[in-house]
Amino acid sequence: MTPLHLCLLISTGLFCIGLAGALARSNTILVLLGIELMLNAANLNFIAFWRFGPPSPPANGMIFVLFSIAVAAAEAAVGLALIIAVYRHQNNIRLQDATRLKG
Amino acid sequence: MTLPVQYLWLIPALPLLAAGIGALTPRNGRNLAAGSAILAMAVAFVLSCFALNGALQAPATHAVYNFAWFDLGHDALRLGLLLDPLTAFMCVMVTFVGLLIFIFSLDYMKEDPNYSRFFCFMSLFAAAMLGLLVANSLLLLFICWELVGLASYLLIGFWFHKPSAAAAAKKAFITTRIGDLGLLLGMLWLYDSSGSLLFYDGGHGVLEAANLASLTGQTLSCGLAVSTAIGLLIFCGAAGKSGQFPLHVWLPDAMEGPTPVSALIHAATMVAAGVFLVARAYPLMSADTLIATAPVHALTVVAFIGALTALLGALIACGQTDIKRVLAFSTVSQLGYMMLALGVGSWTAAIFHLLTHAFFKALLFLGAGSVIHAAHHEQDIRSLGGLRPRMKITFATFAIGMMALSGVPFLFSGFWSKEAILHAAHEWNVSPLPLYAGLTAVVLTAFYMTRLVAETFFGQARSPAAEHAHENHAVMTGPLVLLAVGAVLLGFLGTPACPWLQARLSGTELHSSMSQLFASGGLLLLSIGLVGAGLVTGWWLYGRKLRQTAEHRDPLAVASPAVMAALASRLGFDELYAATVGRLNSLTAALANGLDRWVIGGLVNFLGQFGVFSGTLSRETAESTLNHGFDQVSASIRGSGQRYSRAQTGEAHGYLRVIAMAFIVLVLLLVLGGSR
Amino acid sequence: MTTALILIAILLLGSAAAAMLRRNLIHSALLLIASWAGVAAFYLWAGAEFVAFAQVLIYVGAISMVVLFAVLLTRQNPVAELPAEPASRMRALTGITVAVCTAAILSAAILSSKFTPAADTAPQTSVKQIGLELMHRHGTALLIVGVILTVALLGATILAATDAKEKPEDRP
Amino acid sequence: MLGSGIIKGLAVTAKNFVGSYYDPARMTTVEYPEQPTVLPENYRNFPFLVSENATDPMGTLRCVACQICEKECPPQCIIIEKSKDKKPDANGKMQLYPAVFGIDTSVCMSCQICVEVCPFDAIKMDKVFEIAATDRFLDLYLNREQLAKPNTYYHQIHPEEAAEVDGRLTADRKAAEEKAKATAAAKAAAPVAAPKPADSAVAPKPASPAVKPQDEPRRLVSPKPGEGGSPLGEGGPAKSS
Amino acid sequence: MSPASDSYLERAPLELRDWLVQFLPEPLQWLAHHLITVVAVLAVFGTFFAFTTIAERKLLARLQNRLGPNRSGLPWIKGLKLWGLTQPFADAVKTLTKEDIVPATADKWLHFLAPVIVVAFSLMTFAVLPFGRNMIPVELNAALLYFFAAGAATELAIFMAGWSSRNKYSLLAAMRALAQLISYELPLILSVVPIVLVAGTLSTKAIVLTQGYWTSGFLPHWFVFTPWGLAGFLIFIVAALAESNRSPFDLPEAESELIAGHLTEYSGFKYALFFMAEYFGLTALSALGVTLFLGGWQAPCVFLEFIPSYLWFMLKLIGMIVFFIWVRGTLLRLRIDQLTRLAWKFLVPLALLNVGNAAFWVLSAHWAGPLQLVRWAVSFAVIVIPFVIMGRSLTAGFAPRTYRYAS
Repeated sequence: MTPLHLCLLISTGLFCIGLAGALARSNTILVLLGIELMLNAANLNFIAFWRFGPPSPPANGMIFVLFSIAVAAAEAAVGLALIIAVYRHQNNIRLQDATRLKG
Repeated sequence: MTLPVQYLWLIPALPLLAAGIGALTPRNGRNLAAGSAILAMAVAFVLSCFALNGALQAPATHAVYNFAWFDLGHDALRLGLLLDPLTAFMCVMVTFVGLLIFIFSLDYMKEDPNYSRFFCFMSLFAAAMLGLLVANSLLLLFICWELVGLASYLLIGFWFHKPSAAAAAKKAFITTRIGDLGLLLGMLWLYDSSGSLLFYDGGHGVLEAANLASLTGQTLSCGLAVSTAIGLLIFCGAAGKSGQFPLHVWLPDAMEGPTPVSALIHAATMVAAGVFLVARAYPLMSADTLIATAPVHALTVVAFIGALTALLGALIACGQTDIKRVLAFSTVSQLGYMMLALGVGSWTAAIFHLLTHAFFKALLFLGAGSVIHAAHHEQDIRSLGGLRPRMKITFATFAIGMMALSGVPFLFSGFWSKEAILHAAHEWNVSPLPLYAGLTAVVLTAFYMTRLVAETFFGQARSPAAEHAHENHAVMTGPLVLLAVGAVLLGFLGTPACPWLQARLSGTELHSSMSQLFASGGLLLLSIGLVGAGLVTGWWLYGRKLRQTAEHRDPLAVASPAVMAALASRLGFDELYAATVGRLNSLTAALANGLDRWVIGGLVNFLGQFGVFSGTLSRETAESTLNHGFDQVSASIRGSGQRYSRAQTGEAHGYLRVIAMAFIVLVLLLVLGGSR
Repeated sequence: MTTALILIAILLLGSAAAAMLRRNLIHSALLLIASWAGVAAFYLWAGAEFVAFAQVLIYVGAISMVVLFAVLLTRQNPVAELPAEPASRMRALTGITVAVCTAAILSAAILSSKFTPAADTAPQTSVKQIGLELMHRHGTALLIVGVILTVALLGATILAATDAKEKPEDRP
Repeated sequence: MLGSGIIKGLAVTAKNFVGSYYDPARMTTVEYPEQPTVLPENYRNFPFLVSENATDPMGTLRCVACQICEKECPPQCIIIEKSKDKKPDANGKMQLYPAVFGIDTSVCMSCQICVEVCPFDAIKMDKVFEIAATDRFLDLYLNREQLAKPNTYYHQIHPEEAAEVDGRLTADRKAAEEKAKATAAAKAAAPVAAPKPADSAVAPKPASPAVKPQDEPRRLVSPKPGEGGSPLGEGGPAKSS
Repeated sequence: MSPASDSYLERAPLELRDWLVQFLPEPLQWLAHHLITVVAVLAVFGTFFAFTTIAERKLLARLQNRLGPNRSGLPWIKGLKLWGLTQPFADAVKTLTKEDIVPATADKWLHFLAPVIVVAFSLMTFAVLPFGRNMIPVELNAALLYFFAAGAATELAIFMAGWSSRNKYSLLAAMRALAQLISYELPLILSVVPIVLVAGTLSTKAIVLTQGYWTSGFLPHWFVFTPWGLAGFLIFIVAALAESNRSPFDLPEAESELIAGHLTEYSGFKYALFFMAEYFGLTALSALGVTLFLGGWQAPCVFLEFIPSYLWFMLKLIGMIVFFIWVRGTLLRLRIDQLTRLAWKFLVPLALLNVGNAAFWVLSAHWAGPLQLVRWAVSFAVIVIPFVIMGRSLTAGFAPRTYRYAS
């Protein structure tokens, strides 16, 4: 087992924890955070392959991670703003209650 | 002055810029939005003229400029620009007609609160359309194609507060999307089998000999060549956009949009996109004609569909009472003509007709718009009437358009382009049926146009709106006059005596001699006779005894009520689709629900639902006659569909779970299947 | 080397799992922040210090704040914190099952694949190099990300903002 | 321009900084225990009881335990119990005296109302502020012995006010003596004339002349002709108001 | 480098460390080397913190025509007052011996963790500051990023403190503090970007080295002496004031409105920790300002180079701190809306402009002769004109407030 295996297993673990959280929790904020965790797991993979994987253009993995972090930040901002809007609308943030797109 | 192909992107970029400006202008910045749109269009027109000038200097070549979009593994996905006479002529037509329509809209949309939004959408549409024209890659073309669809959705639904407009926009979007699915599949297949999506790429493009040979070389199990299959899929997209027979239903409904939109989209440009696509992909479509053993050729299908559409459109147009609907069905019919021309192997004739049609149909639509504007949005021809003395310019230009569309001989452009098509159909040796359909349509076209003019402009005003109508501002009549001039003159570019346009398009030598004019004199005379017959019939039925009141029954309805009723209800296509497409929908919903039930409730629930569904199915088969069964079938289908639609719970968890499950299943399949 | 990695992994996974299990939202959020910090630690361990600091700055510094603000702004009524209903227990069960299945499949795939042994040291990447790469090869992407961030910022503001009426005494 | 105000402000404080080293006049503070501060005349803290004589404070309290201050005190921090017997006051007249007089200074809010209402000038405001204590309850409750301070101390802390009070008191005393004489004479002479009661009612009032017109309307509301002479009677109008 | 780097004073601290380390066995030397560095930083800046507090109190007093604390002397020696210089130690003893009160419903763990985190992270920022020519605890390639990343964690601690106290004042104040910190982090970082642009590096050490030149021996090439550098420095100072919750931006702790904000429920040693972290933050930001704009440890003139670099650094640091105290003694507290408006409508656009200004500076680096003057003039104009215009619109809003009382 190389370090790469270990890293990938860790990221799998993180991904699945995030997935479980996103699937199991009813609070929308936690679902969003679960998705953030999954994104982080993907980032972990980028760095792991950059460090241990086959040689690639320099800094490629890092740049991917930077972009991914930027997009995750945008996602978090918009997602949480949506959650606040939903909260204002239905007075709770349980995901299973937010089933209608309509007014 | 010429425009090098590298700078061709400027033509679509300018309207796009105008669209951006329009999107960003505040509500009160009306003049900025309109001004930028018109300016951009004018500059694009000038650039297009330069491009045409350049293209005509070397008509037989295809100037391309290709670039990489992004890397896909080892090779890059490449897009490109293409400049040849086809592109150049289309660009000039689109920008010129578009410019005139924009100017017309200045006055027509004056009262609308969303003035700048309108120009933003129009510019967006023009940008997408021009992008489609200059694309040298099926992918870029497809992107612009979809953008055109989006823009048309926005424009048809521009008055979205009207439920009918919103519904029409949705209908147009979804119907064309069905065709686009075919185009997408064809594109993917093409990429899979040839590894490129560029049209011309120095010998490696998909429309060049090497690739065509390999595409025709492969055959499917059913005996079709791959190129035929791909060609048919591409034609699906063209049929959707151009309103060909199975997918024509959206076009008449699209008349809910503002009239300039109808003129721009549904007469001059967007619907022509399908014809353009087939013309662009003509080498691919026609590649299989050399294979004698093929069960069917792609172009044969195109020809028959075109012929059927031409006939159907003309028929239905006879029964419509809305001025714009008549024109819409006439457009359907004319597009059928173009497809017919493509199918019978004369794509130059198709493009010729496309260009002339763009002019006179835009003229007719704008004329109709002028009438509607003057008559305070009264569109029913039964309630109009007596407009000739009140709106002289509009009447004159409308009459020119009508005669061009009907194919009144010699002077009008429609005659020459239609003649070219009929000539080509005559020479087609596969089947004479398209020719007969075309000739029938000639009669019908002349007939319904006569009816339209007679009802609208002659007789006495049959409603207060028509009584108070008066001639419009020069901003609106100016474009009409210009278009009328075009509708007359354009025909002389491609007379049989001097087929300059056709020669330039195909890049062949120009052979001009007067003798060719009467090479197929019999056909010419026949069609002139048929036009005359149509005009006379129309006049006999409608002009001889002019309508007195709006409630007066239609002479045709007096003659044969059943036929008229069927025509007025557009031969029941909408109802048919509602039933069949609805079934398709509920089937899909059932599939999705089945998956979900399996995850949550287990197989038992699914089996229960399946029982209901099979019951529905068996009932459906038990119904012997389709007509009687429709109602019950659709009711039960709707019921089961509602049950199955519970899969669409709206609950995000469920969707996410399905995604995860699907991922697991996919991985398992890949692992167990051991593929790749 | 590996010991450090395992320690980081325990921090990372432990806090993430705990975050997903806690009922108290604030605790969940703070544990998640710890988990993000753990990810940063992993980056440091792998030699990607720039990314590690960016991770801390953005996740621990910015996203966490947004999350905490959101948690506080959407305070649930304590009465609404009902005991777990059967549906949600069911959902939790299926969710965890699906996650475990995914984990099993992914782990099996990872364990069954072979990788070439890696270099002992991390690839040398200076900050300047990253900057040049970003500006040259990925310039377009950088621009697009900038646009996305701007649009997201504006959109989030518009979504979350209430159109409060301006009172005369609120004027500056 | 933006920032000019900030620079001006910085200059002011910088001037303060430099000036504080060589210009003692600038200093707003003093080093307190070493340098005593001079409190202004009107400074007040908690009340105290005035006694005439420093040698026998308990015997010479001006307070007659009339309990007006106890009733008027807004936070109710004064506790008074009347004595059972009477003692002669400074005028030699027999008066009650407070057996218990306590002020809970943890409650007192230094409002001075007790001083305002006292008809005998027996309670005044103190200036002492170094009164920290270690017990929050017992040490802050001041009893009669702690409260009693001689009149000389009063002169010390509020010289102008005390002089005025003393002048008034001596005038009162004089008037009382004259009136005693007059009543003695009147007993011998004819019955009282009509304007007489007004005079006699005003005369014992220990207020300064400026207060007189103000007191006139009160008298109209509750006219008590024929009353006078007895210092106790002075409580009447005050109570009725 | 210049011969000054070889002077004995310059090398003394490092040699002392090496000398101490050599007594240890080989495997421990690495550890001891770093440990000594950490201890030295802690000791120096711990003492510095102590004396900053007393200096602040005394200076503030003098700025307001008061005397300030001057009583505490040494224990057991009566009469020896030492101008009150031992006050901080007395304060330390007092806070250490005070009762530590935790509210009954507080989240005990977070309540405890908050001060720990805030101190730990504010100390971590010292790791990348170059205190002297050869004195930098950790040499990082991405030092500036590290600095801001470590600084970001303090916001978390403030939130934890506010939330765990179970006190509405605390929570409200914490949210206010967060809003302020987040708002001002942007101009702070943006004001630093021009430096990175011009120096071409994120390493603090390299940034100081790029400032180490003199024109004709006495005009130092510090970044503050360029138009964009001056603007950046001013923005940096304003943002740093806000980031370290100092007056006039001390809303988070506004005693009169929020009863000390998120610190309401803290007492004794935990409170002291917060206090300490605040001063550490201030010191670190001042040190960063010195490093980035004031030439770090570089001497202002060539002939003053004989004074060791770390002393120069300390001198500049003290100067910065004194300036901060001076500002605190002068300016009034802003209202929260004025505060956020200043950040978003004034500082951020100005800082963005300044980035462009620095880019212009880099692009015109080769201009020589009279073009140099043009370069300076353009650069000044780019920053001064918007400053005046935006300043006018900003101050236009600061009219006296008209109150409408409840009717």
